[in-house]
Amino acid sequence: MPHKVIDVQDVVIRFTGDSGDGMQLTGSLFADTAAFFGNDITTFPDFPAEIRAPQGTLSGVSGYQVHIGSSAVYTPGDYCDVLVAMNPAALKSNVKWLKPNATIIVDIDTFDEKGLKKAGFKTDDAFKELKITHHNIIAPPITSLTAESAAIVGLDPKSGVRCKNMFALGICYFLYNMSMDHTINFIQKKFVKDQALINMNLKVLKDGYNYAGTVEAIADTYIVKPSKQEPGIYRNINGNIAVAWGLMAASEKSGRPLFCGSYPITPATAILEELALHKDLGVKTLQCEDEIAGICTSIGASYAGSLAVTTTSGPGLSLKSEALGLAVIAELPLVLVNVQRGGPSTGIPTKTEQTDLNQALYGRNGECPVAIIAPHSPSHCFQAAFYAAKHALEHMVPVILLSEGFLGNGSEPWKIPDMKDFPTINPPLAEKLDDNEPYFYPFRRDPETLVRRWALPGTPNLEHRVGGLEKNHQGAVSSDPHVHEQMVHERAEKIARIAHVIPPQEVIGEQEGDILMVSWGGTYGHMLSAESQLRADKIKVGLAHFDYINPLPLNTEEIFKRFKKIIVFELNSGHFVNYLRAKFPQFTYMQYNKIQGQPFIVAEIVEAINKIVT
Amino acid sequence: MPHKVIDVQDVVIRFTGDSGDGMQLTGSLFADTAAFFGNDITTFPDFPAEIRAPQGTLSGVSGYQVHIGSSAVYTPGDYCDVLVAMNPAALKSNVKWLKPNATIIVDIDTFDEKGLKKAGFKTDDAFKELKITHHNIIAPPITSLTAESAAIVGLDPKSGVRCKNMFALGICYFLYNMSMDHTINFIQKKFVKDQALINMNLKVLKDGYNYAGTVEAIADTYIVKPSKQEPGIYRNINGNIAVAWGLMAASEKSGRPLFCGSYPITPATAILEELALHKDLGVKTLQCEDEIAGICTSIGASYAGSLAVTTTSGPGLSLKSEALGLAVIAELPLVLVNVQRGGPSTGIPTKTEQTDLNQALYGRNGECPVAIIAPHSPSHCFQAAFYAAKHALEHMVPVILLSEGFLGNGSEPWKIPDMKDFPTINPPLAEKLDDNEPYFYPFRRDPETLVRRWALPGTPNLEHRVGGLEKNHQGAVSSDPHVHEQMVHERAEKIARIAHVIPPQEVIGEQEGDILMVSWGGTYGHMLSAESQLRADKIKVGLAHFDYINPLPLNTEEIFKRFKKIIVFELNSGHFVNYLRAKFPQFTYMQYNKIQGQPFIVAEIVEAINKIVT
Amino acid sequence: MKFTPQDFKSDQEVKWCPGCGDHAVLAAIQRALPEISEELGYSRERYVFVSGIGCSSRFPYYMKTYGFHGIHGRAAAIATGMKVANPTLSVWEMTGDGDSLAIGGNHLIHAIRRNIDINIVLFNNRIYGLTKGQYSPTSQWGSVTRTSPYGTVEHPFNPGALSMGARGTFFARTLDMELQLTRELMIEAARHDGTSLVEVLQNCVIFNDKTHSIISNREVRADRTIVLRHGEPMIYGKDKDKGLILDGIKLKAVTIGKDGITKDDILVHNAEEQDHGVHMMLCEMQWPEFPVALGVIRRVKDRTYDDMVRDQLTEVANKSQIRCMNDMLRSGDTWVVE
Amino acid sequence: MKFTPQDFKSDQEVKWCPGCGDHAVLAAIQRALPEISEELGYSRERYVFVSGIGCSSRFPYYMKTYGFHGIHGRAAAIATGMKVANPTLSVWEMTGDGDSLAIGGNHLIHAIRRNIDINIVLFNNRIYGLTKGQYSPTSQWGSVTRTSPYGTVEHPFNPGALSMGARGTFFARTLDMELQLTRELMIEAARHDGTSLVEVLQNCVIFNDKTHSIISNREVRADRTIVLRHGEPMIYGKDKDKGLILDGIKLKAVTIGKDGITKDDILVHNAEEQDHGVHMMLCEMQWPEFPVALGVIRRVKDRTYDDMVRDQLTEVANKSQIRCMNDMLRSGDTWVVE
Ligand SMILES: Cc1ncc(C[n+]2csc(CCOP(=O)(O)OP(=O)(O)O)c2C)c(N)n1
Ligand SMILES: Cc1ncc(C[n+]2csc(CCOP(=O)(O)OP(=O)(O)O)c2C)c(N)n1
Ligand code: SF4
Ligand code: SF4
Ligand SMILES: [Mg+2]
Ligand SMILES: [Mg+2]
Repeated sequence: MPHKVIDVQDVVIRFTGDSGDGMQLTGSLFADTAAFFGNDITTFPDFPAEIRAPQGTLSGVSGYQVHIGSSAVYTPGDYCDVLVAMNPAALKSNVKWLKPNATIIVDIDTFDEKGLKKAGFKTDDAFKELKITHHNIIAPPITSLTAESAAIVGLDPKSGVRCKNMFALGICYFLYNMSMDHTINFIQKKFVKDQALINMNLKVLKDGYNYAGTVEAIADTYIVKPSKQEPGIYRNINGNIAVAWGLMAASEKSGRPLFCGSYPITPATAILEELALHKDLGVKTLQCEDEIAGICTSIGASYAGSLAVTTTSGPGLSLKSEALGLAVIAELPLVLVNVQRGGPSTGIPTKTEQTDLNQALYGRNGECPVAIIAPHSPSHCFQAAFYAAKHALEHMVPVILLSEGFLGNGSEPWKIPDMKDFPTINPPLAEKLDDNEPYFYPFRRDPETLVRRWALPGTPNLEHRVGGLEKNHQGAVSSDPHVHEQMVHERAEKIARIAHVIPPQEVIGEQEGDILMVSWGGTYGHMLSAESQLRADKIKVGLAHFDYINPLPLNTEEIFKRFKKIIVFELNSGHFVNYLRAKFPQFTYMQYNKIQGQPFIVAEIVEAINKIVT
Repeated sequence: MPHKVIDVQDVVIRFTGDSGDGMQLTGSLFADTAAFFGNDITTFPDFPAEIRAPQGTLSGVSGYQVHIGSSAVYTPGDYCDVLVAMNPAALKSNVKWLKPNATIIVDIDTFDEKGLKKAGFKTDDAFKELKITHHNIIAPPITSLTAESAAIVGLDPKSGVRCKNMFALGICYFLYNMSMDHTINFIQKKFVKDQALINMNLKVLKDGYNYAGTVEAIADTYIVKPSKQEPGIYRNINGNIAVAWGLMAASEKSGRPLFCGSYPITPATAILEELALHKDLGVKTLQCEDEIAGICTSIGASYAGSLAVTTTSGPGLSLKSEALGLAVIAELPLVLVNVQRGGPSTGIPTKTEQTDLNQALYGRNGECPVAIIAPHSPSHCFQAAFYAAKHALEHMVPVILLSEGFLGNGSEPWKIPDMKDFPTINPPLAEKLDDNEPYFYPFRRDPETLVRRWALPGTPNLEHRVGGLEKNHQGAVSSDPHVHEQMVHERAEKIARIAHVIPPQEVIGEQEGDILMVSWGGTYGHMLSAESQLRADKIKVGLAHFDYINPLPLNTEEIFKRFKKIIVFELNSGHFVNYLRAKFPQFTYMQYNKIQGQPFIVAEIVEAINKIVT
Repeated sequence: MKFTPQDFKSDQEVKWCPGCGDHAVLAAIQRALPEISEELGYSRERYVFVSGIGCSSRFPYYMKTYGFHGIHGRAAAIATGMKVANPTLSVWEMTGDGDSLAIGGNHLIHAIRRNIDINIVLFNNRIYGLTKGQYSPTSQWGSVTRTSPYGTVEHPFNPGALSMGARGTFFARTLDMELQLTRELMIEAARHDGTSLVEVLQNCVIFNDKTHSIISNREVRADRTIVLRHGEPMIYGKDKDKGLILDGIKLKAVTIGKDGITKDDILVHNAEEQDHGVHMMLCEMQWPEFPVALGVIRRVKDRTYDDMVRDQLTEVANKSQIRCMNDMLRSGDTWVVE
Repeated sequence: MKFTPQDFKSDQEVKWCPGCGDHAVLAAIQRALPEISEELGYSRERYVFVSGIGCSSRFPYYMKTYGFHGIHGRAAAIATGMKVANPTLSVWEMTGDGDSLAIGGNHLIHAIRRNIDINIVLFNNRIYGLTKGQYSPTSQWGSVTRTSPYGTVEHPFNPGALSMGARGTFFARTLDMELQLTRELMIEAARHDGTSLVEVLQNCVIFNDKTHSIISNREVRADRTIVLRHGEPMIYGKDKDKGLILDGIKLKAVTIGKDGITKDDILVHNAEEQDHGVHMMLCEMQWPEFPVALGVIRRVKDRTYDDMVRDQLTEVANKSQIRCMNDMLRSGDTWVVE
């Protein structure tokens, strides 16, 4: 009986299994295939803090969610249409993410006594215990089938069984009428030195595909048509890689060599790892003894003339606070990338949150403002990083690029830009001694931007000293009350004036009216989806999603004036809304906050607005 | 001709000279004498960052201002009635603090060509250059007179001349009809091993006194009558010592031994130094390798059952941010004393500011609230420290005691309390395993206060683990979204509930009406003086000066409702006012800010209010 | 009360990767503790296990003792505070090569310098495990890792040498799979008054598999390592025919019976020598020139910080008149208003 | 261009206390720089002086070169970043015993381990000067200071020993008043490729006066210190009659002509010995058992971090096809939408 092929708008698939089951790879192969085919995609890996917790236990479950669509998709999806669960623990911990009529794919071999017990089931019917009734369940004995195949290709069962994720992947490809070419290619490249492994992987992949073709549980298959996309060359990109590349692009456009002093920390490490690869483009990375050395080597490199960068996450941002103050008072360009994770303290390191905004805004001793930019999607990280570097270099300030684990690990297709479409970056390099100055005055400012000049060691006659003590424009240490007051003012005003070179804030949806939804950073996709859904429901709202946190765009106040109610959505206790209360106290703000280490669900945003409307 | 003796209400004397001239000692001897006599006093040392900058230069000038009164004095005084300037540089850098008809005492010997040049004078008439015309000038050749005396007592001139500050002090005692007994006593004790030095100091002191009796410039002398003070035993105390003692008092009242892990930093070092003296009361101090170790050793000591304290200033607070988060999530008692100084970065370390409030409130990654208490006067530091420790111990939270250089170094008379008038402190010590618990659940909470219990290592059967990862009530690591949300909420709410045990906020002056002045911390004296002056000028205002920053007193909102205008005064860019905007956005706030590394001047507060009124 | 290893196992599931060297260390320590408790008279509630962050730093969760899983690099400071606050505790610091030598390097050398009486177990897998495979301060020159795709260009620390440089009083080294030796060294560490540093050469199967196998492989281990014991000659090898001798002012590995070398030429290990020079050389021995030294390399008696703090407290208190706050507040310069 | 010391003096008033040992070091460095410039062909704009916080850390303000007065303890990290970013700079770190051994200890040992080519001058006055007299990690046991009113109870670091423990390639020691020796050592430090650590035993007249005078007093200096020179016998003393010999595996101070000791018994200093053991012993020599070692104690050739980073960059670039961002962005897995 040939299956019916049904067109669907979009589909959410969640791959879950043991940390050793290769779910991250499986998910990304699926995502790549969809992207190559022309679907829009968004992905969201969700893994535990342990490297390999005991097999089969709840704490060892690793997940990867892919949302593919025939038109733009902005989030990895609230709930899933298909759940791949390679063992009982994976099923148990992911059942909460199922849509009402979702398809479930399990390896039934793992649902034996031992497996059920490890996952904490009390009976031998996991499905019943979890109250799974309305779902389609595809339950091949994947482990034993794979073991058999291993024997066929002549591989030992142990290595063979490692390929069982391919079986599940094959089923998924069949289910969505997708081509296996990309995955086949990948396998052939990856195992180029081991033909047996190539054979094995390909066999299991195809076995899965064929199995799906025969099993009764699959009544229909689906197709997600390609989305209409602008012509161009595309690639999948995650936020961490995009940050690395954006910084490299800024280095090219500024002529300043890229230096990154850093210390590994989840979920920011991948930026350092990516930068370390690009020595061919002159990128220098220095893995330091700690975060403080990370920022301090970068400050040194900045003084010496590099585009200096330091990357970290929450606890590391805390550690860098003192030195960040040094960059502020020395007025040196620096990009500090902070990929937020669940806090406080070590917190929940592999989960996402927006709870470092307060720290970014206020977390330093003394009057110590820094510029802050927040990317809003994985691919936007490229642009955000580029502009963070541009502003840092051109305004001689540290800029915090405030990313999120959700963005850093998440991926989406990206139309590769041409570097000629990006502006050049012009740092205010000092080349020679000013006329009439006996020596170089490091803190003499451009009257319009208040930016000081950057005199690089090695330049004759511009010898000068900077440092953490308050100084006057000539660069001499001063504790004069008025010098201090003026310098405090100028350092803040210099950042405020960056507002003159950033784009005005856009409003999506209604341009004026009753309700303005406000948000920032990685919640963009969810906010956007909520806005469309509300629009579909005939509820009119505007959405102002901020990329620029400090300074805010110049038209912010004017936008706020056009709405009766302003409601600020954040994955924290209300950092941005309180910042707005300080900046524009004339408005009344409502707020919606979630602090669960998880992204928003579109439905909860919609509901929050519905509550206000009714 | 006998001098006329005139009664004066209060007088401000400013002792200034080279860092090596002993001005800090001179000033405090004068202050002590006045205090012993029964005057109320407030003092303010104002010294440079250098230890001994080249003699005679502007950067080497050190100052000490004393305000004495026959009724309560709350500030060290805006401007001075008498300026002692031991050299031309001291005169030059302090002329801005003179009252219109002030008396100036100088050592005219130092106004020679060399001295004038070092201080950057261009002519040989320093007074004319500084446009000093209306002032009484007393200008004995102190250096040469002292050198002569040295010869008489048989001391080499070099050691002898070191006593010249005593000459100026003698003049001051004469001028204000004060007894020299206290100073004589002090000298005899201090140099007990060197009779020649005793003789020398006493001789020079009396020489100064006698000189004043004969010199024409002194037409009249003054007397500041003793102020009416409550009966009791008094002593002079500065804020840093008071903090140390307040903590020791809390240790006694809680039965928890005091442990201080710290790292020296201006202007907080004196707290560590003072604590190090009191080994007889069981105080353990550990001077660590850095501020991070300072707080981490304290966290370890707290876990082990001590009243744990760490002391620092701005840059150190920044460094402690990560570990402070650990104390928050582990829910351990800890007092972090931060004595604020001018920032950002190293900034202007010997000057005062209130610019670390933002850092105290928000400077940590993740949702990471801490309690914050700010002392308002040198002697109030005792009580503030005591209660900071009490709340920390009883509520199992870190508390930041946010002091200021102005308070730490400043001093005032203090009526010594009796320890029996202080409450006992009852930390929630766990003594045995709860019934029905298989093991100790470290994060089980008191339903009313949300406080967890403190199980000390060494207690049988209460073995348990704490740490920086999110945990559930049982103490198991958890990344469950709802556990996280609940714990985030409970950690914040636990602090909020401290509001139930703190005193309601008082309002000074008008209890309702047009204008409420709001302030916090070390500006208290200036605000209070401004309030009295405004009252004298028939301008009616209320003053709400906050000691409790987080949580705020429960009646805060109610107070704000009673006034039409609220104006918040701070020595920063507006940290507290923005905090209030976040907490009570329903009110409109005005603000008055000063960031000069200097305390307020009463006159500027009065003027700010006058501007609003008219 | 007599304990068994079981008494030190917490109810928490052990979450290290199957095959990780950490499991063996956990087992060795759980076996050592009953013995230590018996010998030193410690009850279970006196033990505190403190750690930083890293795979190895999860250790405290698996012990049924008091425990503190701290923040990255700060375990030594936290442990120091505990021990000074309550010197009767038996404080154990569990730390990784990243935790204690990268971010925590300073606290480590200061703990050692102060000779605070804590026991430090350094799990040296020459990699950052928890963050998935970046190089650490002990990674060998040229290591290809996630952050050094073209190989590292920096010299690794030798934890033993660093401890000598910081004036350490106790240093020992073991291999994760040498459960018995590890157990023994833990007992030695517990006995020692002062900072005991035990380096465990540990395997990370996932990110740095076989990093130590050039010396630790069963077949070669006896020839490429030497277990030093105080007072015994420095002899090693499968056939006990290899040894160390003095060559001028340096050490030299020799074969007994070759080149006229006899047993008497072999150096006798003096773990109690005050001078750090020789211990330094022993710590630095590297295969193939030398066997890698295991066992207790240095163990010298010295005053401990916690004892001295306590003694000073008592001494000052004994001399003082002041017994309570009321006394103190009224001492010194005061005056009376009536 | 030929420089004079004057060319390295900034217009800023020198604000150290009269009599502070820092003045002499400033003078010695200002005298060394013209020579270094000549020998190594450096122009003035290539020098950068970097410091932390402390009295000694005010140094950069007094030099007419590029300079960075950093934050407390972080000078080594700042200097490392500068040198890696621009290896053509001549980077000098000026630091105190508190700055580099208390808060900055970790950055110091890591700089040394990496062998980054910077010159570190450590002003060791065994006290925190700028904060007015608290003990430091080099304060001698029992020191009475503002934070140790009853005496310290901790062992001081020996900066030389610590540097050996961190696998240092260059360590030298001098006295503040030995202007000529200091000058000479600065030149040696500049010549050395890799991290050069020069410890200056410096006097703080205000808070720790005479801390070194037991060995540095003019009358006893020759007998209580030894200036080591590579390749020369370790002889010292006013009358050049004292020396060091080998005693088993340890050093011993002897008098030539006594107990049958002749000149030939005296050890010859080998600063270029790879092994750290002997240099460690030399660093640790303390009066009265030994003379305190001055001069270049260790100077061994090794790869420097900054060179290796640069070389790796070139090597990788030479092998790569990718020349610019547009190339890079289009490499790897991409697809085309038409
Ligand atoms: C302040 C801070 N920086 C970085 C991290 C990330 N981090 C956690 S563990 C670790 C290194 C672990 O290596 P190691 O100490 O060798 O332990 P292992 O996992 O190898 O046992 C790092 C970099 C962190 N948690 N906190
Ligand atoms: C983060 C931080 N902690 C503490 C201080 C205070 N502080 C400044 S210098 C110093 C110690 C100085 O001692 P040392 O490095 O020996 O220099 P010296 O003054 O003796 O030359 C300290 C503790 C600071 N400025 N910053
Ligand atoms: S990643 Fe390595 S060190 Fe960590 S648990 Fe696994 S094997 Fe052990
Ligand atoms: S305090 Fe000491 S170290 Fe500092 S400048 Fe004065 S003498 Fe030198
Ligand atoms: Mg490791
Ligand atoms: Mg010092």
